[in-house]
Amino acid sequence: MEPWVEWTIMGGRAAVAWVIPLMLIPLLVWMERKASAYIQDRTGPNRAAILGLRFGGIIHALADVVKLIFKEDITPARARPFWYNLAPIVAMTFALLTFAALPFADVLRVGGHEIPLQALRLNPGLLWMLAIGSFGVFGIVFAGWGSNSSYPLLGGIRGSAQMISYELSLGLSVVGILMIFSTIDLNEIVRAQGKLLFGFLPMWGVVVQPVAAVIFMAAALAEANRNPFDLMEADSEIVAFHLEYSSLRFALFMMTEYVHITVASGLTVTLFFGGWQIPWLTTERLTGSAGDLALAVPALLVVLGLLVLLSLVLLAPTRRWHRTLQRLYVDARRHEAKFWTVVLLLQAIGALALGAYLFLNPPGADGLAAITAALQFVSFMVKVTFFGFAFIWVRWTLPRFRYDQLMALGWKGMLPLALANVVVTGFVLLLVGK
Amino acid sequence: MTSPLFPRIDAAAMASLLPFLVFVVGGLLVLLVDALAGKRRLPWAWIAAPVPVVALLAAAVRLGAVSGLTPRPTAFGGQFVEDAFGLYVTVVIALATLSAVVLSDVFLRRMDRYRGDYFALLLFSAGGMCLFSSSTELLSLFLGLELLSIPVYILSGFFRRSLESVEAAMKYFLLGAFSSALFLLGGALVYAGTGSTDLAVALRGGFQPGASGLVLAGGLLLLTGFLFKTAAVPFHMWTPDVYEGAPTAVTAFMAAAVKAAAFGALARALVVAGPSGVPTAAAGFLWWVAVLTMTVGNLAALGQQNIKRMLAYSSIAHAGYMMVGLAVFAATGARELLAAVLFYLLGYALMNLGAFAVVILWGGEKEEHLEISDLAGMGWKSPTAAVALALFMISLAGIPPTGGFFGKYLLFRGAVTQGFVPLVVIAVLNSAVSVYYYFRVLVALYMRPATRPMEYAPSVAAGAVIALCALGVLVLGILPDGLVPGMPSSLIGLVREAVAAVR
Amino acid sequence: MTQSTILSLVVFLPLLAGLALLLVPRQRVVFCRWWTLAAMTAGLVASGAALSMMQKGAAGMQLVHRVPWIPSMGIDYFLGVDGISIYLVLLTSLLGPIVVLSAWRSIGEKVREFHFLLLLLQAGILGAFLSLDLFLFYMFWELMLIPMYLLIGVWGGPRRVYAAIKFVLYTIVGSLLMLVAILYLYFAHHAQTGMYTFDLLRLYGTELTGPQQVWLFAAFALAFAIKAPVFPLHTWLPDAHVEAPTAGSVVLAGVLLKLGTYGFLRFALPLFPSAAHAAQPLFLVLAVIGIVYGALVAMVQTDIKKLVAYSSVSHLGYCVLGLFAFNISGFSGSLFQMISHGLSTGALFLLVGMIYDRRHTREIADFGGLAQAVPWFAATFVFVTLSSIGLPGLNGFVGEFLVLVGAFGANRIAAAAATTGVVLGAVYMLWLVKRFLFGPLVHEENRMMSDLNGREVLLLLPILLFIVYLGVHPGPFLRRMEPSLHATLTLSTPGPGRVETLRMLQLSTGSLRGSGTGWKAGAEGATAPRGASVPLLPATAPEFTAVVPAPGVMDQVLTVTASAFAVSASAVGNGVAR
Amino acid sequence: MNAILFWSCAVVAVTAALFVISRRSPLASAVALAVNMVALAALFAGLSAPFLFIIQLLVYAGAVVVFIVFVIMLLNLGEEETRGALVSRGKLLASALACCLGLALLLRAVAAGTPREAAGALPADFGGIESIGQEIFTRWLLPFEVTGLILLVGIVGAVVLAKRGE
Amino acid sequence: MAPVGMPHLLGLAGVLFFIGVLGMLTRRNALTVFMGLELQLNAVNLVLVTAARHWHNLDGQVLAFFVIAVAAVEVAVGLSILIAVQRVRDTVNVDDLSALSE
Repeated sequence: MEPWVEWTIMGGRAAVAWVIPLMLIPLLVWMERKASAYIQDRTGPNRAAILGLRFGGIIHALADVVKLIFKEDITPARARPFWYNLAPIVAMTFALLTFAALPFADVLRVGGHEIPLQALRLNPGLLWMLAIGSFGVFGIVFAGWGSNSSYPLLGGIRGSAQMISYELSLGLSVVGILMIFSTIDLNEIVRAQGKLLFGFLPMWGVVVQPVAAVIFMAAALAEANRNPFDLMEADSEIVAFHLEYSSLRFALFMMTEYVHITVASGLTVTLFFGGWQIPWLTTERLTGSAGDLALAVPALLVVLGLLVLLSLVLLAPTRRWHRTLQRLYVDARRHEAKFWTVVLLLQAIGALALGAYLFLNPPGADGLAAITAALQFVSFMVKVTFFGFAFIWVRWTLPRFRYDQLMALGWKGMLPLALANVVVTGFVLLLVGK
Repeated sequence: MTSPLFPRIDAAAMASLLPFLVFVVGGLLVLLVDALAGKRRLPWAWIAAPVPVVALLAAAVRLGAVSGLTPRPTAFGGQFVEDAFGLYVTVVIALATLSAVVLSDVFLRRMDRYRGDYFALLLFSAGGMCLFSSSTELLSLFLGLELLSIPVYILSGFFRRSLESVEAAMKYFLLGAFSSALFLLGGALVYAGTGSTDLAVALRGGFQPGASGLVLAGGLLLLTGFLFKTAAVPFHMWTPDVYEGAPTAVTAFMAAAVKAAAFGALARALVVAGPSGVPTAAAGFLWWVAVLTMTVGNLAALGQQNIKRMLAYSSIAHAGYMMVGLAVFAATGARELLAAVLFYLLGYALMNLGAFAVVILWGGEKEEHLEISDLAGMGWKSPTAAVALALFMISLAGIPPTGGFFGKYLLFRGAVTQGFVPLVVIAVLNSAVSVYYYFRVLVALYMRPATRPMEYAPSVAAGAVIALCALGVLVLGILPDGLVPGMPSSLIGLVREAVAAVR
Repeated sequence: MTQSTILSLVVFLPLLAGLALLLVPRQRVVFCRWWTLAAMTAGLVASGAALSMMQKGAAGMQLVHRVPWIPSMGIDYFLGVDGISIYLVLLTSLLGPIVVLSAWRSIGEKVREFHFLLLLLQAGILGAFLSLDLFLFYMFWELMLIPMYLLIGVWGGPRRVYAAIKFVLYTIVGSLLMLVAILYLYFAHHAQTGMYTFDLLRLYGTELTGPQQVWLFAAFALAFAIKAPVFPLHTWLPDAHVEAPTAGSVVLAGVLLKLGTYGFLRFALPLFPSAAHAAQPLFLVLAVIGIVYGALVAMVQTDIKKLVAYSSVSHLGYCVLGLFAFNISGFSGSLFQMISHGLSTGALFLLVGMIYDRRHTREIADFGGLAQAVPWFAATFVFVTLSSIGLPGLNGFVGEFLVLVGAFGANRIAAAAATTGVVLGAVYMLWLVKRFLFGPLVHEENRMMSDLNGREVLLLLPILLFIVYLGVHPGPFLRRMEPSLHATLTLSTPGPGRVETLRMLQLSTGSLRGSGTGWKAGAEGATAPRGASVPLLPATAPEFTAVVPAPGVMDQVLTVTASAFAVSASAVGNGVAR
Repeated sequence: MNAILFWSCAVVAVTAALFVISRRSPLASAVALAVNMVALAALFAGLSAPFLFIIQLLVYAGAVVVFIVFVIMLLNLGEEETRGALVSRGKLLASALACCLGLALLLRAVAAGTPREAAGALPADFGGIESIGQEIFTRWLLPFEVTGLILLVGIVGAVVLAKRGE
Repeated sequence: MAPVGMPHLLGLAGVLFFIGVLGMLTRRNALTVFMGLELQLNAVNLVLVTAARHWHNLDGQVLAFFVIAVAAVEVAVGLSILIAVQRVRDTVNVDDLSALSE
């Protein structure tokens, strides 16, 4: 391969790993607003529009950006400027770096080359995630410190203590996964999850390590400082570590939070929910290298068909909902169902069209590989988005812990549980004779 | 079941680790009971005390098992060597630990900080000492050193409300950690120079002509690390502060056990390095270390008013006497000197433990009375314990018929044989100086009117420790060869055999 | 070998009695006193028995008791006695009950402990005199230290702590260096014979080079010179004497100091004869300085006890002078002087103690005219003083005279200088008597003093008897010590005679067989059969039997010739005093 | 190893180390320490030690420095900055001299010659997690268990010393 | 550029180690002293990893692994002591700790 191609591919990988979490930010913000609105039975933002198009309120994200950029940028007089300015940058940088090790599709084999579809192809990728993830504390600490003000400092201490505490459970819960899959290469872990248990059940992490999955997700919530573990920015109780920030720096912190959500979802998906795996359809089967080439294209079609079906199933309640909205409200929400209908229909049509095209023009091996990768990417993104939504869902459902409850849960509940999980897993593995 | 995860653990290897395992498992059990007990106050010392006893028995049993055995049993690829030498040091450590546990019972109750984790830490530290003194491999040595030291750092600061205690912990920690860093750098350089982490391979081969300077530098740094733990001048600065500030029971443990382990390990390292492994420079260096250690310790002890501080300087001085043995050994390879050091270690441990036991017994409730003048008149108020303390002081001063005297006799005898007469003369003059400050305790005990009342009850347990130590000191001094001539279990025979066993 | 346990009895009787005393409740004060007195008396009887069991005229070691103790080091428990040590043992044992009696009233508190320490001290001293194993000797040598230290420090005068510490430090510096020397000797011996032993009689045979001898002798001599004390090392003595309680002073002056001179005689001189001879001028000079200096300083003292203490320095100077004369007169004079000094100075301290008990002062100025108030006391005091001065017919004279005769044989100038000490001694003692006992009775409180009571008479009486007996009839004593002294003299003289003497001595104790083996062969050493014939003087060695020709005649000659001299000296002294 | 990697890492590491010991603010020192550790981690990566590379990041930079930083915040050590945090000039000079001397001796020992590098190619998976794991769980099992104990001791110690209450 | 070998790496490690020592000697803030300590341990690790590469022998890397673990414990204990000191004395300045000086 030419060097420039190599460099380009490398750059592309990095760009994807960078762009995904960034692009998910507006989506997550929008979901947060809308979900909270629906959960609390209110409209949510929907006024911002471009040329009259409101896109279900998603334009508000853009408006926010504009607002935050043009707001006055204040640096408090007592702040320690170096740390104060460094904090948001550090926070965002490490959040983004963490994502770099996640595989968003299986290794792409085209033209005799192997292109790993992850920004950093690391053997100990999981450890990288943990290592860089723990750097995230710095951002909070610097912010609290740099602000040189009591409440941010308190928020910073609480936040860092919480993150240090839950990192343990997070790391330990992963150990079970490592023991079962015998690797810490993230891509290998995902590949291993393509196998079937008892011949029919995909061997996803959540299936073989249910306890670990629960612990991991809870710890991930805490690591991302999301409710019910959002003590450091618990606005109703104390003031957040980013109290003194405004404008773009504040925006960076907010964005970092959503990047954290993306990273946490990505890791949850990768470790426990099959990563880029499409259930029952391994890379080998999809690309035909498993020997049953005939299966590939029909399988693809099945998948696309399923997507359509999904869209239709989703459409049905939307219609009902639409009617309800029409009856109940006289505000802009009555138009939202229309938007959703359009989105889902477009999805279905696109999928069908692609399926038809592929049926008519069967792709070569390379093409098949590319399509496989694309499908896996979609699968990954769907899962990540779902777990991103789950984070938001949890936030607006559960009440917040008290600080001592939080610490007690971390040290006395989750940590022993995670340890016990490791021990039990070890015994089971010995018994199974693996 | 042969699992690939556990390839090299067999019964023999585990048996050779027995005393170590007893300490460590005992510590874990104590910790477990502590965790399960919650806020309940259990008799921790009596829960912990069986552990050193069992370790002592285990060491004795193994001592019988390994005596005369060739090749020496080693476990874990030679990282752990089980031989009479290590087991002998283990016996000393176990005795010291047992005494420390019993004394802590009295002490912590009085100071109202009676907790289970304290005893677990003591036992862990003892386990580390077993490892430290029975290893010839850099990594095990280092880990033994850390397992030995870290609990002691913590125990030094165990009275965390007391400024002296936490200050002692801080000083001990900083200097101790620095010394382990030096030790580690030394080990790393030796490894860099030879490619092996086994001391025997690395040092023996490393000093061949034409070998890399790395090994020499590394060896000296390793030595420095050892010297820190043995509190030898010029690496002694921490000793007085730490001894004074640490809880008295911990100080007793440090003075007896840590010193025994450190000297055991250093002696073993010197043997394993072999005569060719110790370059002339190092031997000369040790000569000066011995002289300085004795002299500085004794001279500084002269002016001390606090008895713990005085004993701290005295421990430096005694390290100097033992260093005489090691220096002569390093220069000549005469193992007789090592036997003398081993003998001395036991005697030294006994007299120090006894002395600290008396100090604890008289320390008082809640608040300790630790000035030498606080002992005034004790000779008449509490005659039995006073006689014991006087005996320990006489033994420390090296006056017959005590273990302290006979230990010194053995050391000097060995050094004179090897022609180190000037060194012995310096040591002897130092002993003479030391008489002054040890006898000041006698002055306080018997020749000054009492200044404070003794209203607290004596402790049977502490009394037993004192009695045993006193008996031991006397037996070592009067019958070092056993009651029956030629008895195989005579102590001198034992230490000689132990020293001969080191490979 | 027939072992004799009588010496062990002598040594351990006080020790066991002392330990038993610790079991007695401390309130039982009277019982403690009686118990100790009984033990001391029993010890005296045992010593007497030992004397009676000894073979007369034998030079070698007798009544040997030898048991392996630390065989791996060649250390034996090895006791033996000869004509030299038996008298010192007897002196010690004799002073034992006397000391107890002297403390009957004056020690009122911590009685049990006091008597325990007395017994311990007694055991240590006796052990040191009787040990023939250097290691054992060192043990006993150091063992004396602690009880003496405590006796001074606890029951002493106002500056007792200072004095006690000074005493200990002085002694220990010397003795530790001696330990090094002992070890060196031990190894030198091993290097020659391949045998590790501390057996004195074997070590005598060690051949050492000149410098080795000098250094080792220096180390031994330092220890003994401090103990004796020889002139520049004497400064601990006045302090210790003044601060010690009466009993302590008596033991100190009566016995403890003799360990120094005994050490020279038994160890330093015979072990290192060449070095000893080389050091002869030095020690002669020091001895003379000690004699004169002690006397001069004694003269200006205002404290009676201090005066007596300095007189000890002076008297011990004679002992050292006699030793370094290296002839038989010097040796026997020295040994005799040791014994007589023990008696007379002991008695002086007892008397001073009695007066102190009554008046609680020792300042000479506080007294005067006591002869009117306490005539019996005064008479005794004068008597003892005369003995101390060396009045012919009393014990002091014999020793001093023999020493001076010996010294003349060695170095006339030294002897002449030492003779001035005799004069000065008379001066300060008689001046003391004058100020102390005679003259007007200025202080009224002295008038009320009681005279000697029955107990005091009882304890002084034996001493006075011995003072007279030794003075009038020294022959038997001299005859008994002569052979051993002669053997020691031969050993102390470099030359061919050593070997034969040594062989004889070794035969007497079975030392030739060897006991300790040491490092390499501990087991063989432990199992080696030991034993030898009863120590007897071989009939083939007549030169050791009678050295002093016709002792009875000798006595008379001495008495007559010296009487005039002494009387004139006394006259001079009186003249100075007036 | 790669000269560019070495020299860049070396410059960063030494500069950061100098920052660590010269900054007045402990937080600045801590961050410099983290930088130093990352530079060393990069060197480890270049020295065929991928596992240590990641462990260095995870434990040192990720845990140790974070812990230090946390304590800085907990104790609120800001006020300490303003006071002279350095020792007297004389002691500074003496210490620097002593260190230079030590360093010179060490460098001399290094310069006196290093042994020849082992022959042959590096084994496959040298320094990878599997090879290190094999070593640790077979030959170095005892040290591994002891390390566990040491960690336990550390935990107990932290509770004993720093836990509030009682 | 000259080829980079063991001497360079050991030299770098030495420089770092002694910078750490200098920090320990000259700083009074206990935290900074700890950091000096960490610098030293890091330098040791560099030596170990270098030597492991040099001898084609994993022992050095294993050693470095354990050193990292132990260093973490040391930091934990050290900081706990620091916290204890600060609670009693309200300072982390090493030179201010003088209750035990003569």
